[in-house]
Amino acid sequence: MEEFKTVEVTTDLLIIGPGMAGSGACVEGAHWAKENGVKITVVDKAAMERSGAVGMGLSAINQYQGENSPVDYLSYVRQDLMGLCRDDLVMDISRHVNGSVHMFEGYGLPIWTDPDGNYVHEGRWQLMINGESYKAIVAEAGKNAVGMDNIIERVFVVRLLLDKNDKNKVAGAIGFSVRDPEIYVFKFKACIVSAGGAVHVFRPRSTGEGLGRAWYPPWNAGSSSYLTTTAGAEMTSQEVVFIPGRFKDGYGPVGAWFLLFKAAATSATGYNYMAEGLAEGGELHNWPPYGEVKPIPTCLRNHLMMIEMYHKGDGPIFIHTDKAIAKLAEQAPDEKAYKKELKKLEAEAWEDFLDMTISQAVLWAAKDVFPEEGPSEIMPSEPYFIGSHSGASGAWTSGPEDIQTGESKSDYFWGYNRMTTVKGLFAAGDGVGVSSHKFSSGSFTEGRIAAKAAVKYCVDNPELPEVDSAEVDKLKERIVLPLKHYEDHKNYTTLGSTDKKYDLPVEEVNPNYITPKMAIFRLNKIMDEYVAGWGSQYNCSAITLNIALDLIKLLKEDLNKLAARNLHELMRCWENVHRVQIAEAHTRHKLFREETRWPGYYYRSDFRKMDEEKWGKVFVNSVYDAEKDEFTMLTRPLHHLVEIKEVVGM
Amino acid sequence: MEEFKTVEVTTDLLIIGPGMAGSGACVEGAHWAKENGVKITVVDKAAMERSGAVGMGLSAINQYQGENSPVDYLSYVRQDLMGLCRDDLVMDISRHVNGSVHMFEGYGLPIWTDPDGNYVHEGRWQLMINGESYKAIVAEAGKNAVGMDNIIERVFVVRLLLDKNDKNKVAGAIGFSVRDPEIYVFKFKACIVSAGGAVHVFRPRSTGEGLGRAWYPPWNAGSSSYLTTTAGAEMTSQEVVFIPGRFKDGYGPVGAWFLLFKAAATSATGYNYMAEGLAEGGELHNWPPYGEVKPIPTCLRNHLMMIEMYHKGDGPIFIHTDKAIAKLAEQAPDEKAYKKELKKLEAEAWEDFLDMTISQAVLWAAKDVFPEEGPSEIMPSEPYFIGSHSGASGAWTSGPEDIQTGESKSDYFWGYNRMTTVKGLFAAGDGVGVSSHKFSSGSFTEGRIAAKAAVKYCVDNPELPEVDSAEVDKLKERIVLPLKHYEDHKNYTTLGSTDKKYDLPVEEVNPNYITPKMAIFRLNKIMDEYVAGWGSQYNCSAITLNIALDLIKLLKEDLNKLAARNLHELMRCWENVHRVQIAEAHTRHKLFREETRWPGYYYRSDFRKMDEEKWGKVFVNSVYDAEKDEFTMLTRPLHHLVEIKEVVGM
Amino acid sequence: MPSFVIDEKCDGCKGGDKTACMYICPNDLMVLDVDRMKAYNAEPDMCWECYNCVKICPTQAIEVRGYADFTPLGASVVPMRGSEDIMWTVKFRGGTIKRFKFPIRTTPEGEAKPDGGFGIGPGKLDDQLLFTEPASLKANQLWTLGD
Amino acid sequence: MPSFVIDEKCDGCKGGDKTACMYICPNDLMVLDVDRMKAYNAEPDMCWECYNCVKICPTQAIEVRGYADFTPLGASVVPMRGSEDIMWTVKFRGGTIKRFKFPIRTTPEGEAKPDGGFGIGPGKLDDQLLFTEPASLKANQLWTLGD
Ligand SMILES: Cc1cc2c(cc1C)N(S(=O)(=O)O)[C@@H]1C(=O)NC(=O)N=C1N2C[C@H](O)[C@H](O)[C@H](O)COP(=O)(O)OP(=O)(O)OC[C@H]1O[C@@H](n2cnc3c(N)ncnc32)[C@H](O)[C@@H]1O
Ligand SMILES: Cc1cc2c(cc1C)N(S(=O)(=O)O)[C@@H]1C(=O)NC(=O)N=C1N2C[C@H](O)[C@H](O)[C@H](O)COP(=O)(O)OP(=O)(O)OC[C@H]1O[C@@H](n2cnc3c(N)ncnc32)[C@H](O)[C@@H]1O
Ligand SMILES: Nc1ncnc2c1ncn2[C@@H]1O[C@H](COP(=O)(O)O)[C@@H](O)[C@H]1O
Ligand SMILES: Nc1ncnc2c1ncn2[C@@H]1O[C@H](COP(=O)(O)O)[C@@H](O)[C@H]1O
Ligand SMILES: Nc1ncnc2c1ncn2[C@@H]1O[C@H](COP(=O)(O)O)[C@@H](O)[C@H]1O
Ligand code: SF4
Ligand code: SF4
Ligand code: SF4
Ligand code: SF4
Ligand code: NA
Repeated sequence: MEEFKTVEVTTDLLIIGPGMAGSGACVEGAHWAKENGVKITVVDKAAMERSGAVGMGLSAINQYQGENSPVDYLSYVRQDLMGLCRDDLVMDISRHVNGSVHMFEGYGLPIWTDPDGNYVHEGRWQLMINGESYKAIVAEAGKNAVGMDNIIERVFVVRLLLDKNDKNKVAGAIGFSVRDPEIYVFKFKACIVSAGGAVHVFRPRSTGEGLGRAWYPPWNAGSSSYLTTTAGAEMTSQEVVFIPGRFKDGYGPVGAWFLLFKAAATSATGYNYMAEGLAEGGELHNWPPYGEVKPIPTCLRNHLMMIEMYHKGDGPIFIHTDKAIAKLAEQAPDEKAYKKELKKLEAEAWEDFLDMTISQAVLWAAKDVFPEEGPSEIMPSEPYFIGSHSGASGAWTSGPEDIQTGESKSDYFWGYNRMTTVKGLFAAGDGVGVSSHKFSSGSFTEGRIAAKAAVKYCVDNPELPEVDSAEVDKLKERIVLPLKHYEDHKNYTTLGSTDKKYDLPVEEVNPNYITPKMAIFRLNKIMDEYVAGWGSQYNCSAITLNIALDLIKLLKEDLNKLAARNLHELMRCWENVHRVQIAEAHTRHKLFREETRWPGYYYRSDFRKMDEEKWGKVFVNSVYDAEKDEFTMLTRPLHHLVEIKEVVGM
Repeated sequence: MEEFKTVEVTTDLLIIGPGMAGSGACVEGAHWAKENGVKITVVDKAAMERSGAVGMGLSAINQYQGENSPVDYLSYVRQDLMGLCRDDLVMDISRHVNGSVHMFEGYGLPIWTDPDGNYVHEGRWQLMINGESYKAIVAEAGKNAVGMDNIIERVFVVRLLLDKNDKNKVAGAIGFSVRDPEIYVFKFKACIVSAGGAVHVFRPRSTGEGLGRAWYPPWNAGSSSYLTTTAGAEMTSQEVVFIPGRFKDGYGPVGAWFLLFKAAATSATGYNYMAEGLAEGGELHNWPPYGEVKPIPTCLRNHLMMIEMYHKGDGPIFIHTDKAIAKLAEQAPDEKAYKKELKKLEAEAWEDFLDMTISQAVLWAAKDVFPEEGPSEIMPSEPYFIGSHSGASGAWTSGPEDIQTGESKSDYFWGYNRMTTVKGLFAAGDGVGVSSHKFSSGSFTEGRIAAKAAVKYCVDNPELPEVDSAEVDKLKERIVLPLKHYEDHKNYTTLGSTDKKYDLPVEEVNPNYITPKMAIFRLNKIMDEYVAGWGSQYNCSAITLNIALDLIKLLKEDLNKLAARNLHELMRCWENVHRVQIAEAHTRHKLFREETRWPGYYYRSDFRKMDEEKWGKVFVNSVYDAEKDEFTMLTRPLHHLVEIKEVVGM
Repeated sequence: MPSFVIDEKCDGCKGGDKTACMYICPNDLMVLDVDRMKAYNAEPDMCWECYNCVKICPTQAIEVRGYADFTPLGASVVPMRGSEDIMWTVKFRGGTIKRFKFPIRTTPEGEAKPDGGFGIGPGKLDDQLLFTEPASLKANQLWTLGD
Repeated sequence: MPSFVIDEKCDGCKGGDKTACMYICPNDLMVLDVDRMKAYNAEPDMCWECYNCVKICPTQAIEVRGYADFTPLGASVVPMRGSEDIMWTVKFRGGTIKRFKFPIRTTPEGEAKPDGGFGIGPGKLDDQLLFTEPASLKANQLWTLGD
């Protein structure tokens, strides 16, 4: 095994993960940092230009307020999350987000405009963009703000370090380079964790080469959650995954189809399950008050699909792209205009995929699918952890001081906006829970909010905390263990003992270790079968969740026997350690909340209904004690800061 | 690409696949062959000593008549298959099977006996054995009968050849060696196809290293069905798969647990679904008359599990091994006897797995499971094609002349017992449809029956048919195409162009070809999602089945682009071609039969009930025209040869 | 599926110490075989088909073949990314070809100003204003509870 | 999981032209690396864990590690197959060890007589009797419809 060198980086504020939120933190943080003599460093496991969930591009900005008030946005988010969101966080993002979007435009992002120069809306809150370079453009602004010298790429952050003298204060972080044998030790006053959500915790629907094709990118492995959780930060709503309904197999997004093109979806035999579900006596009225008005909450849209597929056996679900296009084009005044409109719509339909889910375009081409000629199948995906979209998992953070009531303030505010319950540890984007529906623009905005507060924290707390060097030494050894473990044991069997021309990730059989690929399969199978993955039609119960916890315990023990053949695989090992942590937290949260609140995301088959009385006014939170490897479950109260009179949806 | 040499083998009778049925054919055929100057040759893709489904061993002989009459056995089989079996075939095997079992004992197979020297029965029809070497012993008898000189191992038979002058007569077979670059061309008067059933047509529940762990062995790829189908033989009941309920993940068998140890299975919360299903008003009474008496048909046992798991959400299903063992041991007169009995039962429990599903023993050990201490999970598997067990797919063959009524004879008898509708083409074991529940002993017996008839056919038809040499040349080229295709294109991309130390089956990305591994994944996904695999809770409808047919069509086109890197992969390519054929036949059969007759094997969600009126008295058959690549669907009448007054079950 | 490298076209980025495809892949999949100076995708089943390597390769040596475990063969989707636009050529399995061109950015590469052109506002470290506000909001003031 | 070969123990079957493990594997998984004269399982994910290679290996060089994608590490199940019995050693993850011994056959290897000791009966090529019948049936005659 190669000798590892240690690289020490001392800074004031470390931004961990310059995706959308982290780029916002760069842009905003750099300004306040410069004004206040604070040093910012940024670390990314990949190249910032295309890292994170927006690496491929996006075709829409999903949060833009326009002329709407933050209360309107809140009405939409609260409804979508079946009542449970943090009003302060949601409205905080909402009031700032227009500014971020206008800045994107300034950076060079093409936002669609109509002949009058107004933004083209996909829906009430969504703007259409030519977003192929969305991340590259936004990252560029971030890079220009903090300067390339302060950005460290291809370093995977494994864990946070606590202050030797105050275990409730963050003091550093440790990681490794995936390019050179180097351990990175960061020392700082504050950090922002904006390392995205998690995918491949649950079994994806594909099995072979297509395993990497999930809706959410395979490179986001739950690091936000792992880093904050293992530092002891209180986490919230880890049970609230996001399950998008997507074009089958390619996971092409549906937003533009439903909102812009106004396509209808039906069961296989043509039942318009959304319209019927909303109609008097329809299924949605079993989920009052959230199901009863438009827009139908995301989980309930899934729920309606699942009823058709699983209960009625009337799958697959079709999205009628052909009819939608025909209806729009029909509005053209004459044949020539009609043809032109058709061409335009066709290009828009393809761009929607080419900008953010190219695989779906590849699949259309490969199956000779022409969206204007026939429908396509849509399908609920496997569960993801993405607090910025229509899920709610993430850290429990302080909100803004001014958006509080007397009551809420003691529960939701502790000095620094978006600071977790650990001092100096901030979070943003997918890293923050129960402030969903921020999407790319809101995540960027939240990164900005967090960065400003973190700089203030650095100013208020000028002393550099002390990291525990014994702890660092222990972690250094632990981090490279998979490489050592491999070297120590590979000669035991015939295959591992031979130098191969290509250092290919071929599965080896060795009784002494487990490869990261097998570890992820093992996790996926547990989660799918016992924790309500697609393979169990999103059903679980206390019995299955407890079986999962038993199996996760064994898996966690075996993670000590992970083997890495090179630095790339070392990253895969640690990604899986991160995934297993969020998997366990998620399982415990699901077990704790004894109701079914988000049907279509998961069902507790032993508690099939929403229980407003007992669970309608509380968040499920948890705190993890890394030393004892123990979770403490608790609830936090829901405070309504404003009364919603009408849901302003779409 | 290496030059291929052609090896020509001329014989009278070729036995294709010396598994249980083929070994029986060797033993019986050798006798009649010698008496009549007929030459027998045997070909196996593997080593006969451990080839086929019994390669690992078995712990029970599942068909032994003992003192029961063939009519009793028929009563059991007819009931288990929800009414649809060929009385003539079932009773034919039944009347001979005792003899085969006694011969096994003579060969050296240890059959358990009680202190009085009587066989120990697992259930009414099943005998307990020490079956680690079952196949080796039986194969030895077969080898000794025909002589090693007449046995060709490691040759994979790809396809049968028809008589140049009579397209309804078999004349030869073509295959290749998986050891040397050799094409084998067999010329003969008759052949027996006994090449087993099919697995990995549907998606297995595992995804990683454990993909090979199915209940049915990964090396049986549907060759029986492919060879007979593509020769134009009429096939029957290709819709009737077998889905065993098995110990979860390891696929350990349940027979001994249910019958010998008398274990009970319940839902997660303890509902005894079998007892309750049988009780007055229970679910089984919705499936009269088959559900109403014991033994509960295999599909209905699954159906009851599925209701608990999928409808009630009360999974997993537990088999209470601990309680079963305790109850048996309790019968001991004193403490000492109790302890001894417990030790004996423990050893028997482990032997059950160690004799035939060692993986389940490995899994128990790895999870620290002690069957005497707690329950285990059981689970319905993915669907398999195995006409010899509790499925019914296979060739439509002539029955015996003497077990017929006047009515049945014109439909069920055409001269030679177990001859298919193609002259000279015989089948046995998994190769023959609607004569289920023959298992290892019955398959061996059926091989004997077929061999005797085939020798008679050779005697009656002494002229060697003529194979079409143009056809042979075409097939020779086609067979090696995957190797050529690989060589022609591998240099296009970077990975394929480099010599690797190990010629490992690493997935390559090349736009010009598809590897066998990806082809199998593609097939598995189609079948699972649209043709009622576990991933769709065994549901399908005309809509999903038609989607599957569209996708299978594309897959079939792409099979022309399969790539093989070596002879081993060439076998994988052809195995998959074989699998795709049975997949398509199966899909068409399911589509044709518009009812749900075997709930627990599959559900037509658009026809949820059994339709005795329309489908209760017919077999669904099909004939494939290889030249046109077209299926013709038809029905054949069910004739009852005897009236069953009472089901003699267990 | 996943991305693949066309042997003849890849020049290993002329032996620079980091190749373009290795630089950009967000999932760290691309590896350079230094003996042959050819890149390859070392873990195709973790490829997202994000096309970043395809778009960045200076020699157009990388393409994508749809995930073979569920994508029929024969189609291709090929981008050509310029400084302002991207042009896509979609070749269907059946032979149909379609081309689409979309803008990608309105500013020259490298020139995204962090303030987006809105300048620095009146905010203080203690208040709720972000540094470009209220200008960037195109509103006079920032909303707060009670507004 | 699947079977694996212990490097130190495998002698490549002393260079014979066909190794025992390649000979026996029903799924054709075992391959000999002729440079090193060591065998390996070339396609572990198609291994059935049938243990045939394990049982046949003359040097006890092959073991099985339960499929890693669902089997926790640390256990082993090891057979020792003689001419009459097989002895199994089951090592649990938690350390418990259990041994079981079962008979495998009652005749010497190679000596299975096709007629099973029942001799040749009176059957004709035209009738329904199999060649050992009725003796092997331990009955006087073969059943037929109407009996
Ligand atoms: C995957 C995806 C996402 C979206 C969409 C389609 C698709 C296919 N759609 S649609 O659904 O509606 O179709 C969107 C859309 O059109 N419009 C929109 O506004 N948002 C959409 N999203 C949501 C947004 O993308 C999402 O809200 C934001 O990206 C969230 O931002 P953020 O929380 O910053 O996460 P990130 O993924 O951008 O960044 C993560 C960063 O962390 C790094 N990282 C991760 N782990 C690390 C570690 N251990 N060490 C060091 N670095 C480490 C990453 O490299 C990255 O820099
Ligand atoms: C897999 C399995 C099967 C069983 C069981 C447990 C398990 C885990 N159980 S329990 O469920 O109850 O647990 C049984 C049991 O205990 N008792 C019993 O009697 N039967 C059981 N079966 C069923 C029997 O095994 C089955 O009925 C018979 O084996 C059927 O015999 P046959 O139809 O001859 O198939 P085969 O698999 O034995 O032989 C196939 C042969 O064909 C060869 N072959 C295949 N394709 C070929 C090709 N293309 N070219 C050349 N050769 C080519 C094979 O190599 C082999 O020789
Ligand atoms: N049927 C729908 N009704 C209301 N909003 C939708 C619908 N489909 C998608 N959206 C919204 O459109 C945006 C993008 O959706 P998606 O493509 O599903 O991620 C998100 O804000 C979704 O909540
Ligand atoms: N619960 C049961 N009731 C009746 N027969 C069973 C039961 N379980 C298994 N069998 C029979 O036992 C034999 C072996 O079963 P299996 O292990 O399921 O393949 C077969 O003949 C089965 O039909
Ligand atoms: N089971 C297998 N899996 C992968 N490759 C194999 C297998 N069996 C043989 N091969 C390869 O096939 C080629 C020819 O094999 P052989 O003729 O058996 O030496 C060699 O390159 C072997 O490495
Ligand atoms: S970017 Fe293109 S040319 Fe450069 S190494 Fe990669 S594939 Fe080769
Ligand atoms: S397409 Fe994207 S994920 Fe795949 S290799 Fe290229 S850059 Fe990496
Ligand atoms: S049988 Fe054993 S000794 Fe012989 S080659 Fe195989 S592993 Fe090596
Ligand atoms: S255990 Fe069986 S399937 Fe696996 S390599 Fe050995 S012989 Fe082959
Ligand atoms: Na046994």
